[in-house]
Amino acid sequence: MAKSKRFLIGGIIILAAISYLVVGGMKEAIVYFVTPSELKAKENLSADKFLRMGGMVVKGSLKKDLQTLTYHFELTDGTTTFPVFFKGLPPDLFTEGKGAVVEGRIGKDGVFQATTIMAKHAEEYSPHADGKDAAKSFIPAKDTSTK
Amino acid sequence: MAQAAKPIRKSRGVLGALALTAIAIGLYWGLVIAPPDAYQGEVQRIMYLHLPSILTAYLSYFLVFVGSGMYLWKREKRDDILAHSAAEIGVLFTALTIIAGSIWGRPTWGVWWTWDARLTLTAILLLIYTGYLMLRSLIEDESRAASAAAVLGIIGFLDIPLIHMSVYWWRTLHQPPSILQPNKPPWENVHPSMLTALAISFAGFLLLYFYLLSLRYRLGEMREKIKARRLERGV
Amino acid sequence: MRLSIDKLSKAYGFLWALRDIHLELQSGQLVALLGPNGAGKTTLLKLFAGLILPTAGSIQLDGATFAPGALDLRRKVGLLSPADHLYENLTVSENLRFFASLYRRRHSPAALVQTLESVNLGPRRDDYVANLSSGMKCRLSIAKWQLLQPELLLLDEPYGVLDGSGVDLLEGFLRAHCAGGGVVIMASHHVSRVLQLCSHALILHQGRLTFNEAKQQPWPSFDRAFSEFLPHGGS
Amino acid sequence: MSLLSETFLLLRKDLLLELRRRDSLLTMFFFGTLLLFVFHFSFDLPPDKVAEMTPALLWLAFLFTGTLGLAQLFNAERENHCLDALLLSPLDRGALFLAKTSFNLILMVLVEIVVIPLFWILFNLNSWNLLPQLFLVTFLGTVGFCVLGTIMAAITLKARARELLLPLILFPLMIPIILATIRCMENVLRTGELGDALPWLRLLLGFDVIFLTLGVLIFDWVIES
Repeated sequence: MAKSKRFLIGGIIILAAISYLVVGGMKEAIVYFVTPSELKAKENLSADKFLRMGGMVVKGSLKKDLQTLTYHFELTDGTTTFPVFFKGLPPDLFTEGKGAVVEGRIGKDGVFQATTIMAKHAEEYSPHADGKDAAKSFIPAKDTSTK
Repeated sequence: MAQAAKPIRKSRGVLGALALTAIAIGLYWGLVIAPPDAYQGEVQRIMYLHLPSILTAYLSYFLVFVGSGMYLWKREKRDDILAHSAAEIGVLFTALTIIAGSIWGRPTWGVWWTWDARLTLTAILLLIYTGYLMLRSLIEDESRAASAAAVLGIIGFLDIPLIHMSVYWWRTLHQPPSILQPNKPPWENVHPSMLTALAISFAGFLLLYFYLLSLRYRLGEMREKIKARRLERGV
Repeated sequence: MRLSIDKLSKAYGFLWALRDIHLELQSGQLVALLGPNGAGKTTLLKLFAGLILPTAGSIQLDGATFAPGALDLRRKVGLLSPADHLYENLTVSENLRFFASLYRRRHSPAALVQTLESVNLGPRRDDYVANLSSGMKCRLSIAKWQLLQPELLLLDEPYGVLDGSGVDLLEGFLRAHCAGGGVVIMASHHVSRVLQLCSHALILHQGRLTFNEAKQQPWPSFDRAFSEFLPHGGS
Repeated sequence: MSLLSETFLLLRKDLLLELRRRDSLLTMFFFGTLLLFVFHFSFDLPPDKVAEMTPALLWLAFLFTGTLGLAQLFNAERENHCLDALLLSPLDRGALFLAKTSFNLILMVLVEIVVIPLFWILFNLNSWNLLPQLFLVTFLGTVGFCVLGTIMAAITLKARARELLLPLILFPLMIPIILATIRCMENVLRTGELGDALPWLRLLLGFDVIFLTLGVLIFDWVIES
């Protein structure tokens, strides 16, 4: 087989494979964390499966005990909320009304037992707090597109 | 030859001076003029270092790819020098990105490091191109080292989209890109004053990058010249 | 068959192994390649065989040069390296069959046996190459190149390991090869033997081709050139 | 067509040599088994945890044994400068790549056929019915490993400390294969089918096809200096 012909065929195969991956990959992205709604929707949740859940810390839900360093709060994605328990030191940016990702397992009582809290911030930067909401990145893209 | 080298050296000096100026202005704008972020506070200013350096590193790896491909095709020594130089500086900027990002991540996310997609991808980039540099240094025969490295430079670059895809599916915490988002212009994400600081800083990094690249390229060229001279004297 | 070498140079690191070689060879020539150790004989043979690429200059076989993908050219060139290029853990006949299929030379089992008989390896055809003496390996190599029929045959010091009948065998093969329109280049230190056989002599000295003439009887210019690097003169 | 016939010729030669010496296969097999014991003693896993960690542990074992195989891949060509003999010949370099890739693939699959059931026995797992699907996923991952591994083994052929260098440059590039295979295996073990892991399977296939093709195209430059 001539060299150039081989390169042509090889190039076509590689391009086809890449485009197959790109087209297929966009449809079903698997994400770093699940939202509270997705978590609730799953029926057969095994209690000891390690999970990440992301959402907004519900305003007024945060109860902290600084003596024992325990935190109780709820995460929401706008439709569903999920209770979370955490023991340890959360990051500075972790407050009510802001985004957070928690790692851990769901306890037998249905409360998410977090071992790590990570604060998530949006890709937006501004000196003004108005209209800036970290929650946006937790709501699926099709919801925000209507704004 | 000395006459030809002079204007090149002069323009390289100008490039360096420009880079220094742009970085100084960028620093001033980023640290003094631009307002602190409402949510993150002063910490957010690390962005002016973090973001330009990763963009520069990406550019550098692209140049490694181009240089490698050209070298295999044409077998010109200069393409190999380009790829080698770009890889070294790319590794430098990637390391800088990770360090700066880590310092940013600790106060904001609460962790120095997490196995998030973009962080992982950046770390893998660092590993791939460190491996590239090791490969070069561990092969004695120069032309063999050059073609082996070129093959790695090409495969490494083609693998990056796949690695990107896989680590992306695996997990992500990092916010979506602020500047390179397909459906959203950067000014909707970033406050104009911050964006200006970012732009100046980025320009400064680019200039610095090309300054370093030209220096490193010159070094490679001189190495070749020394070799040629010693060969001339040899037999 | 026509071999044209122009300005051929090869450097290893800071040393020239070969410098500025010009050479033209035609069908039927049996060329002796002489020179002290380290003169560059093996490097030159490897260049002709396309195993290494020149630093500068060109090698053309019937107008074609070695490059990745130039596979038809490889069919025309053979390199006989007395104890090398054979798989130790394949038997004598397996080695032959493997290489014959690699070069797509059709052969009947009978032809294979006959070739082995002709180099006195018939009884050993099912022995592993690892169990052969180096003289027998050399005989097997001769059988291999008899079977593969390259146009340009290169030999790297074949005399050292052969006994008397082996030498006769080799020389018969080489004469027949040249008579059939092939070209032979043989590097050797057994000067008197080679001089009897060859039609042409080359002397390499410190990477340069210092002598290049067709054989005459007597040959004072050769004696002069040869004594330059060997004070005791043509033995 | 000559590509395939030459591949077959070289592969047959490699298999014959392996059959006579059994160097690679035996060392790989013992190393793989040894790793299972090391896992057992270093993790001290309770049975319910084992199922969760199976994909990662198995794949770790294959990665290491595979690297062992790759380090010896060109051993036959190293003695007597036989690589030169091959390069001297009109052999299609793409065929050399395919032959070496499939040779290492055969060795690894043989090791896997032994090690996976052994893992089930040693760690008392009872999901034997899932093994065929696991084999399929593992096979696709192994193909990717061998494809990229052969290229990397060839470019490190003349390097100093090549046994150390090989995993250093290979593993970062292997990330998509490692992640995709582990995710697919996890899914098979949890749900009994691929289901959610279909995009991962696609990634696996895509990776295999891309680098297999690329290998055939560029092996000329990989192996020649």
